[in-house]
Amino acid sequence: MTEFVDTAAEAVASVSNGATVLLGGFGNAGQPMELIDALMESGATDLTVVNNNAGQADAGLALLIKERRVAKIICSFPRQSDSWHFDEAYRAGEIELELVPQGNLAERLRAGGAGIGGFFTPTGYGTELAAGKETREIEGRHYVLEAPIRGDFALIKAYAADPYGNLVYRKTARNFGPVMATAATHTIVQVDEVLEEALDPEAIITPSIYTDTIVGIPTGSGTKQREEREALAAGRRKPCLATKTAAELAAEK
Amino acid sequence: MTEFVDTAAEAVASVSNGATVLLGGFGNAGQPMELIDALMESGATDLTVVNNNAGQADAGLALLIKERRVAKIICSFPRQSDSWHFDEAYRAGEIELELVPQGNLAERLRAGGAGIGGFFTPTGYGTELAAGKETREIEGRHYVLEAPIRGDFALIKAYAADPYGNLVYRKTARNFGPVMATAATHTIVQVDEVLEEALDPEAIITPSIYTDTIVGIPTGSGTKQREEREALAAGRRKPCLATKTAAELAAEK
Amino acid sequence: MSTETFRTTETPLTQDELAHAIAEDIAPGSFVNLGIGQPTTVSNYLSPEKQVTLHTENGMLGFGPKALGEQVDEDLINAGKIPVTELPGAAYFHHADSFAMMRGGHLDVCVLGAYQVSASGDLANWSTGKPGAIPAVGGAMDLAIGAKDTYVMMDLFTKKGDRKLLPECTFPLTGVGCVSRIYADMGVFLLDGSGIVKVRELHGISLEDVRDRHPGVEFETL
Amino acid sequence: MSTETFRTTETPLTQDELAHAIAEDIAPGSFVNLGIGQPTTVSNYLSPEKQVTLHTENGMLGFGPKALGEQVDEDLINAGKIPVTELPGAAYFHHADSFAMMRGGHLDVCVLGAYQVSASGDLANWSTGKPGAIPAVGGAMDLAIGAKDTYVMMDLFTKKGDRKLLPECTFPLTGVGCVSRIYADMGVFLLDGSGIVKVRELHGISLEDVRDRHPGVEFETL
Repeated sequence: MTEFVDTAAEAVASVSNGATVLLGGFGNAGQPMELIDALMESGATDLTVVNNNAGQADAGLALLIKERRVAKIICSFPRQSDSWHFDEAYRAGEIELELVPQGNLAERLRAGGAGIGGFFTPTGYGTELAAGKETREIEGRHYVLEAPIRGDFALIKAYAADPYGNLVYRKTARNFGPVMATAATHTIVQVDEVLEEALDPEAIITPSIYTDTIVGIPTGSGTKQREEREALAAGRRKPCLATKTAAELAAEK
Repeated sequence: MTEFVDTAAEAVASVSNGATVLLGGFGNAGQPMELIDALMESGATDLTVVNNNAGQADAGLALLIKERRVAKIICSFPRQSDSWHFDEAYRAGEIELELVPQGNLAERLRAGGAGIGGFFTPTGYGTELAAGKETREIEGRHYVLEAPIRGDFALIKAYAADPYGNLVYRKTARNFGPVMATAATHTIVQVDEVLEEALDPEAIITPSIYTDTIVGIPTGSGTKQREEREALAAGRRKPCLATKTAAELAAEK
Repeated sequence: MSTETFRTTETPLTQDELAHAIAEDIAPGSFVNLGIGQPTTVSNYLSPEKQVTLHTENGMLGFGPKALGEQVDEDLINAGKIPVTELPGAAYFHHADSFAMMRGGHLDVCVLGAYQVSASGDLANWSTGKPGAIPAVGGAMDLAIGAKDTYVMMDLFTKKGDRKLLPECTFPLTGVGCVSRIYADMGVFLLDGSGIVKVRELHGISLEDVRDRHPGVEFETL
Repeated sequence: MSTETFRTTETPLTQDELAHAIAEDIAPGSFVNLGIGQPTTVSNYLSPEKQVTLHTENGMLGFGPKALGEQVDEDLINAGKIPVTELPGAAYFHHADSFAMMRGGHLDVCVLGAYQVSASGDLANWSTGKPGAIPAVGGAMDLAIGAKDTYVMMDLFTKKGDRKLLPECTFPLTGVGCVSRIYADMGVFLLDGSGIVKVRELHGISLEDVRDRHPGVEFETL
């Protein structure tokens, strides 16, 4: 049954040393920044972290890495212009890196949540990221066997939760959230809005069975969503809607 | 690009002899009855059909089987009280049956649509439906290797399509539709409503990339959906909402 | 929750009493799949306060009782193809997601009927292996292995008096080592994969009789 | 659609001309993924009448140009983490569904940059294999194998004058035999896995020079 808590600190209180933690987000979209900050405060260490990246600048995951609280990271794209804390830890040999193509990362998490023991993927075949892995030719195409990933905890950001614990997301902030929610023993969610009514059963992205702990934390997502809602209610176009095509914009230059 | 046609006959006109056809539906819910009737009329034969069942009574798939137009069926539950046409064809050795546990059927279709070459599933391990299949112990659990299923065509029923070819479904009529849409080279959809506006991008279940041919055919689903919409608009409860719990109903007896 | 001490009554449980007993053992807030047929009756004893959510493998969490009158909607059915109702908080999803939910071990309890169960928890409930019969498996094999706990609801003996709890199943298997509890008219038995059957309750039968009628099966009381 | 006959011009194509040429070759109604960087500029030449739908692997079909002013929404970004806009008919989905769409071969065209391409269509675009460099692959390997056609957009030679089309890639591979066309400043080359490179267009270079500067690679004109 989903529990609702009041603070990010309470939400992450059960994350223990040595845990495998799935962190949602792609860039800033869908990144559970306030939960990660609380995890930082909690002191949990020796973590294995699964995330698309390996932290940026001086915030969130980057700080966890800076403090050497992450023993291992499983990700697709650690190196960025502002990934200096990861870069330093990696060069010092103080963090283990498992580099996984982004789609294999998503599919391994999906397999973890779906009870699949392993799957043959064409992605990465013949590359050094498949070195040492079992391969197989199936109907003329080459595949690599990949294993599921499961987490003890998932920390994700959704847009809204209903009182039953069902979730909806917002635009491309959805990204890894729904998959990670299925792949963790304990899924912790920060949402901009905790609703008083049930969500439309047809539009739910993450059913309540996958959510364990939810905390409401207003962020910029809420501001934008209210703007969008007001615009639509007033019969105006969505603010994020394109007004011109790329071709038109290019022609203007 | 998705094409919109006016009749079920046009929609299925391209289904050729010998094709593998994925048929949506679980019971009557989501069954593309009018498309199947049109397929019957089209004369296409020597088909391999993938469906959860093997036809019921004297309609739809059962008639295709009666006329010996189905050379092989891949399904989970052929035997029903009213599956007499399948029963007769099967006993006469005039239809090939591949029996697949329902969840493996769904996952094999999903793998077909997702470019997965094969996957290890725990379902069926140690049973006669896994006889002769590759097995593997992974982290203490036993799995069977299953292969993807793809179709030349999928015939499915959704609730509504927008002008771009995106789909939403209705309640448990969703079932196999979204998965089959991903697993076929050519996906043919019957919908109750062809909308004039774009669907909410957050609520789309099948994106337009998976739909090839759409035909609008009003059915009982549309009637129920309009009733539901009117009830909600008038501030009444949804007609399908439970008024009492099973425990309350049982206590009344 | 069950109190795990050995209990007995003089008479076998009725089907309703059995359904009630299973419902009592389902923890509040659980996500549960009730198999087609007799297991469905368990829902009659799940009080709303327990907030148990029912899953149906054709793509829904949070369905309510059988639909009546204007509630009937042919797009809203359970796995037994019976029209059901929707409860607030319900969610719909497609077949692959539904079985991923099951296979991934996210359901707390699944209650199934059985032809036979072995002492080590093997289940046979989809086929009696009769030659010439047309096979049909549906979701049985997925359900068998798809919950944290798989409970079997059955009579301890067939109408002909044959035992259904065996050293090894003789009918084709549905799943291997998957059953954790048997709720039978004559008793409740806990299976842990060791092959030793723990007897939690007996109803209208003595432990001695249970042992006599199940040669080759080892029983222990709690 | 391209007319498949051999063509030449006197001067190499500019980057904009190259983007235009690729856009011209994308069929109306296509679903397309444009890689980060230079390939993104192809969208500047996709006229709305063509109804080409753009996919971004972080979970969206139907995004529009870069967001400006009040359009900017940090929850709406492309794979390059640039804020973009939404077009009518757009759809959002999660990461596993997004990559399933790609891996399952549902995209018509993917346009990528490259460090190197081999005559048999191997692609190297994620790592130069420099010792001590921190590796990062992102979606490169998924994109490489994830469309019906993978087009590479690149200069034919590096700034230092090294060739990028080789008998075999020397940098770590992104994908094997996955590239079907190279759109380069100096020409358009079709690869079919045979190892023989079909030359469709040459710009500012002669066929003889192409052959001279690519020892070990076999070229044929269309």
